[in-house]
Amino acid sequence: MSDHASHSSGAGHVSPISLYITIFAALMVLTAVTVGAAFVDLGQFNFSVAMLIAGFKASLVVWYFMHVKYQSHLTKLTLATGMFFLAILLGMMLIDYTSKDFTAMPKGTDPTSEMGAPAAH
Amino acid sequence: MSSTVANADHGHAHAHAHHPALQHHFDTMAQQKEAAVIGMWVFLLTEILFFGGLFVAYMIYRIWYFDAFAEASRSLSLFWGGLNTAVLIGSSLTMAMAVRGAQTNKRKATVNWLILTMILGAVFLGVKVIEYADKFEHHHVPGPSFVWAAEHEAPAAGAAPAEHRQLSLTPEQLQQTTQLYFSLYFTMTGLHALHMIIGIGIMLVITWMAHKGRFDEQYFTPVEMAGLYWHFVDIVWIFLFPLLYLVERHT
Amino acid sequence: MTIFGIPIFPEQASTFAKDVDALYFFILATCAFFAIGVSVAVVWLGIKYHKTHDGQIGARIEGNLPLELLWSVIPTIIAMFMFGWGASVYYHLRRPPDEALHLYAVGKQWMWKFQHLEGQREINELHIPAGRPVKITISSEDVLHSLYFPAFRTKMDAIPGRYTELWFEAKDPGVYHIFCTEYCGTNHAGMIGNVTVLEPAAYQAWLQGGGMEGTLAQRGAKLFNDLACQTCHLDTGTGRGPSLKDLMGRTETMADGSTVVVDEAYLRESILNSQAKIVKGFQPLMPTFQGLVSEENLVALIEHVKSMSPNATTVAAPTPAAPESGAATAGKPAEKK
Amino acid sequence: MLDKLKMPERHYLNNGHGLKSWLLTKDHKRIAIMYLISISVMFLLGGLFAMGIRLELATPQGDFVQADTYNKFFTMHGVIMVFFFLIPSIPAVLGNFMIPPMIGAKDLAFPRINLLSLYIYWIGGIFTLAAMVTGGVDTGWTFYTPYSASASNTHIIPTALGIFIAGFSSILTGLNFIVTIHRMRAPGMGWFRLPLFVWAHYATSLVQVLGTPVIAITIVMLGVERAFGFGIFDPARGGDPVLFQHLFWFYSHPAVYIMILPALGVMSELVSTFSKKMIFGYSFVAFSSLAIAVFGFIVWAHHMFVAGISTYAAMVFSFLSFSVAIPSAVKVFNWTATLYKGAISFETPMLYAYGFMGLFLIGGLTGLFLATLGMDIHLHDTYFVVAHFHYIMVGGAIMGYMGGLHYWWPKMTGRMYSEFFSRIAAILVFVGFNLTFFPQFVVGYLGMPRRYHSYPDEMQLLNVMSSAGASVLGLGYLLPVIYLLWSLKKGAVAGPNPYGASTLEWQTQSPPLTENFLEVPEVTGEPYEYEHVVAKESHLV
Repeated sequence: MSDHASHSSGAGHVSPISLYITIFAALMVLTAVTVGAAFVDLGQFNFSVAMLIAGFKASLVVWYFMHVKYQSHLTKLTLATGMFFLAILLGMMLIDYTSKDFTAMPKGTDPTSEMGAPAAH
Repeated sequence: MSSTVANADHGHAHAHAHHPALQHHFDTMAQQKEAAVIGMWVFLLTEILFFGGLFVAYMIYRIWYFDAFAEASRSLSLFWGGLNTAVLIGSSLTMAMAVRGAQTNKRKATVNWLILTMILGAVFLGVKVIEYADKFEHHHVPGPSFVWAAEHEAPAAGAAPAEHRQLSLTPEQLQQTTQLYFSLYFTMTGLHALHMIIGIGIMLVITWMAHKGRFDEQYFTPVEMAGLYWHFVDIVWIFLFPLLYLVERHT
Repeated sequence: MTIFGIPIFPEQASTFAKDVDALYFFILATCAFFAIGVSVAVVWLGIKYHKTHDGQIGARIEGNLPLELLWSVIPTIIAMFMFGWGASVYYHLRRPPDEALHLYAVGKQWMWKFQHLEGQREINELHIPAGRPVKITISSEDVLHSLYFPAFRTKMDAIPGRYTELWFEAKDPGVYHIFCTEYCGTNHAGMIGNVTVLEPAAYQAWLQGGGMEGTLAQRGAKLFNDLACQTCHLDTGTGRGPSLKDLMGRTETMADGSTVVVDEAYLRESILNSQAKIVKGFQPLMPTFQGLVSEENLVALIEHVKSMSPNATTVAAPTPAAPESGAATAGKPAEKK
Repeated sequence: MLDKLKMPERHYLNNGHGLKSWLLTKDHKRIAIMYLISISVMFLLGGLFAMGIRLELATPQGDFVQADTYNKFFTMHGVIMVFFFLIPSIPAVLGNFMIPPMIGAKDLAFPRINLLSLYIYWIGGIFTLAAMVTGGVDTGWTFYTPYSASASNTHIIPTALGIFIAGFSSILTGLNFIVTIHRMRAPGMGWFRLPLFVWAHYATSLVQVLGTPVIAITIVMLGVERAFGFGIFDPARGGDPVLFQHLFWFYSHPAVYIMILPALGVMSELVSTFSKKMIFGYSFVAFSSLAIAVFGFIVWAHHMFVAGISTYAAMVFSFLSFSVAIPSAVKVFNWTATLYKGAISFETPMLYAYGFMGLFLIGGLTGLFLATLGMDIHLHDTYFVVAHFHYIMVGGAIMGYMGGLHYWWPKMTGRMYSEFFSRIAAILVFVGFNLTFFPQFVVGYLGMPRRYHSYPDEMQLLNVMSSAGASVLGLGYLLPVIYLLWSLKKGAVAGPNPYGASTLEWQTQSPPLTENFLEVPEVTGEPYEYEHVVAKESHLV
C-alpha cells in the first residue's frame, strides 16, 4: 500500500478557529461580490464572473472546511476525477448543442455568444 | 486473526488495545478512518455527477432561452436567496466547528455546534418554504396552472421599463419558456432541499451519538462524514444561487 | 439477393447504396480477417499446447513490448481509415443536391404522411421519380419516429418541434419498403409503407392523376387567405407586415440590429413564434399561430411563401448542416434580442 | 486422491443457521450468494420475456400476442436483463465473493453498506416487478421522450423508480470495491500484483460510481415531467427530447462496460489458469480495462447519429468511438498470446472462455460497423444493432459470468458439478447463441427494424432460425440450474484448489472461512506464477 500519504493518526489535522472565521468571512464577502457583480453589465462576462466566484467559494469550502488540504493524495485524486468527468459531461454535451449552427451560422452573428454568456445589448 | 503482519505494512503507531469502534476486518483505526474518508469522497463524486446532469439541462436551456431565464430569474427574491446563502455558509462554519469539537474531544461543544447547524439548516428550509409558497401564489409552479403574468415584477428589477423586455418575447413565449425555467428551478432547489432534509436527519442521529459520548479523538468518523456531506450541500447551493437568482439583474 | 431462398442482401435501389455497401464489404472483410485469424490461432494453440500430463505448467513469458505496440498501432490505423471512409460516405448522405425534388413527410402515431409540392398527399405510400434526387423534410406531430428506406440505405429521425431532412436518388423503378425505426408506441410495426419509384414519364402521369386540391403552394395560398395573412403582408411592402415577395434567401435586418437569412426554419419560427424575430421597421403585431396551424398546413404556407420568390434557387443555407440549423433555430426562439 | 478430500468443518456457510443469519449477515460471501439467487430469478424472468418475443417473431403476422403485449415483453425483457441481471451479475456475485479473498482481505471495506446495497436492489426489484404485474411498461428500456413523458399510459413511474433505486445499489457496490481495492489489500499486494479480475472490477466500479448518478438524475427529470407536469424534455414547452437521449446515453453507453468489463476480468483469470501460464502483457491488459472505462464516457452520441445531432458532433463521436476498439483488441491479442506455449486444458470454464473469445470478437468487431458513420445510418435501430449488443452482452457478459460461475463454484460451495453435463451446457449455449443471433445480423442488414411486432414475409426464414436457436439457448441456460443444484448435495468435494490456480482466493479452504483466511497472507510474488502452486488436480483430468 504505497498510495497513502500524509495522514496523521488519531484526530487528524485540527485547524485553528481563526482560520474558520477567516474562511467564513471570505465566503460572505464573495457572496456580496457575486450579487454586486450581477448588477453590473459586463456583457458576455457576467456569467463567467459569477461562475468564477462560485468556483472560488467552493474551493475554499473544499480546501479548508472539508480538510482536503490535509487529506491524502487519493482524496485529492478522487475530487479531481469528479471535476474531470463533470467537465466531460458538460463539455461534450456542448459539442452537439453549439454546433447545431456549425456550418449554417448566419454571417454576422457570433457563435461564442451562445456559450452561456448573455448576448450584449 | 493476525494483525501483526498488516501492522508492519502500515508502519505507523498501532493502538495496542483495540478501540471499541474498530471493526473486525480493519487492522487499525487509521485504516478504518481512511477507508471511510475515501468512501465518503467517492460518494460525493457520485453526487457531483448527479447534480451535473441537472446542470447540463440548465446550461442548454439557458443558452436557448436566455431572455426567459433572465426574466424568470428576476421574479425570484434576491433578499430571501441572499439570506439563505448567508445562512447556509454560516451553517457550514458551525459544522466545521462541530467537527473541530469532535477532533479535540469536546463533547459539549460538538453537540452544541451540531444543534446550531441543524437550526440554521431548518432556517434555510423555512425560507425555502416561504419562497415556494410565493411561487404557488403567483402560479409559478410548472404544470397546467402555470401562469406567467406580465405585470409581475421583481422588486429589484422594477426600474427596467416593461416594454423594453417585451420587445423580444411574447407573452405566449414567456408562458412557455419561463415554465421551463421554473421546472428546473423546482427540480434543482427541490433536490437540494431533499439533501438538506437528509442531512438534518443524519445530524439528529449523530448529535444523539455525540451526546451519549460515542466519540473521542480516536473515533469521530460519523461527525466528520456528516460534515463532508453538509459542506457538499453548501457547495451545491453556492452554485445554485448565482445560476438561479442572478441570471441577469442589471437591466 | 438470396442464398437457398434466404434473402441476405437488400436491393441497391439508390445511387449511394453501392457506396454504403462497398463500405460494408470493406469492414466485413477486415472484421472477418481478424475474427477468423484470432479464432484459428486460438484453436490451433489450444490443440498444439494441450496439456499432456498432470502438474505441467506453461512457459514463463511476461510479455513483449514491440508486439503490444504492433497490435495497438495497426488496429488504430485501420480504425482511422474506417472512420475516414465512413465519414465521407456520411457527408455525402447528409448533403442534398440543390436540384433535388422537395417533399415533406410528417410522422404521426402510426402513419407516414407525405406531401408533394404539386399538391398530392399520400399516407404510407410514396411515389417518386427514378433518376432524380429527392429531398424529404421530416417532422413529427407527436413522438419520435424515424423514416427509413432500407433499399436506399438512409434514415432520419422525425422529431416533434424540429425539421430534419434526408435525401436519396432512386435508381430503378420498383416498390420498396418504408419503415419507422424509432419506437413510437403500440402500432410501431404498422407504421410501414411502400415507396414506388416510377419512370419520370410515369411519375408525371401520376402527378396529373392526383392533385385535386392543387399544388402544395396553391393550398398554402388558400390558407394564406383563410388565415387573413394577406391583410398585413401586402406585396407592395406598405402593409403592417413586411412584404413576402422575393423573401427567400434574402438577408433581413431585425429590430435589434442582428441579421437573419430567410430560410424555412425562419419562416416556421415566424409563423409559430411570430415575435421572436421582428424585422426592422415593423411593430410586433402578428399573433402567434402555435397550435392553430398543423404541421401539414405549415409546410403548405411555407411553400406558398417560397413560391412568391421565384428567383430564389433554394433555401438560404445550402450546407450539410442545414437540417440541424433549422432544428436549432426553430427550437430557440428567444435567443437574440 | 478424491477420497482424501473432505469438506472443511468450519466455513462461512455453516457459521450461523437460519434466515436471520443470512438476512442480517455482513459477510460478503453470504451477500454474494443472496445476490446470486436474486439475479438468477431475474434472469429467469427476463428469459421468459425473451421466449415470448421469439415466439411472436416466429411468424411475420404478429399473431401470438397483441402489439401492446409484445411491446411490454421487450421492454420488460430489456429492463430486467440490463438493470437487474447484467449490471449486478458479475460484480455483485463473483466480484463480491472473490475480491476480498483475491486481495487477501477479510471483507469488503464497508460490509454494512454491502448488505444495504442488496436490500436496495431488492426494493428496486420490487418496484419494477410491481409495475410489471400491475400492467407493465411499454416504452422500451430506453424510455425515450416524449413517448415516455406524455404519450404512453403504462406504468412508467414505478418502473423508473425501481431503476433509480437499483442504481444506488450499483453505486454502493462500486464505491465499496474502490475503497476495498485501495485500502484493504494484504501486505505485499501491490497494484501490479492484483489479479486482473480485480483490475477489471476497479475499472467497472469507476463507471458505476461516475455514470449511474447521471441516469438517476435523468430519471428524476423524466419523473417530475410525468408526475408533476414539469416540462424539461417536452417539445411543446420548448424542451428538447434529444437532451434526454444525450443524458440517457451518457450513462447507458458506459453501462455496457459495467456489464462487459468484469467479464473481461473473468476471462483473464480463466485463460491464465487453464493454460497454466502468466497473462501475456499483464500491465497492458490491466490498463486496457481502465482505458475502456474512461473512453466509454466520451463516445455516447454514437447512439444518436440519426437522432438529429449536428454533422460535426456526429463526426467527433464517431471518431472517438473507435478509441474503444483499441484496448478491446489489445485484450484479445494478449489472451491469444497467453495460450502460446501454455499447458492448456479444457475444463468447462475454459470452454466458456473459448466461447467468449469467439462471440466477443464478433460482438466487438460488429461494433465497428455501427461506429462508422455512413454505415450506421443504414444499420441504426435495425436487428443488426440487436444482434451486435447481444453478442456483447449475452455472448460476452453472460458467457463470462457462466465461465466465472463454473470456475469459482467449487470455491463458493466446496463441491464439484458434473463435468460432463456442464460441458454439454457450455456447447449448447455456444451453438444456440450463434443460431439465435447470427441470423439477426443478416435480417438487420436487410432492414428489419427493432421492436417490431410483425414484419415483412420475406424475413421469416431468418427469424425462424433465430427463434429455434433461442430454444437451444434456453436449454443451455436451464441445464446448469439442474446440475449446479445437484452438486450442492451430491457433488464431489472440490478441495481448496481443484484447478491448480495461482491467485490468492485458492490458497484458502473451499468454502472459505467467514474471515476468509486463518492468517492474513503476505504476498511475495507476481500474480499468475504457477511454479509454486500446489496443484490438487483431483478427478478432473
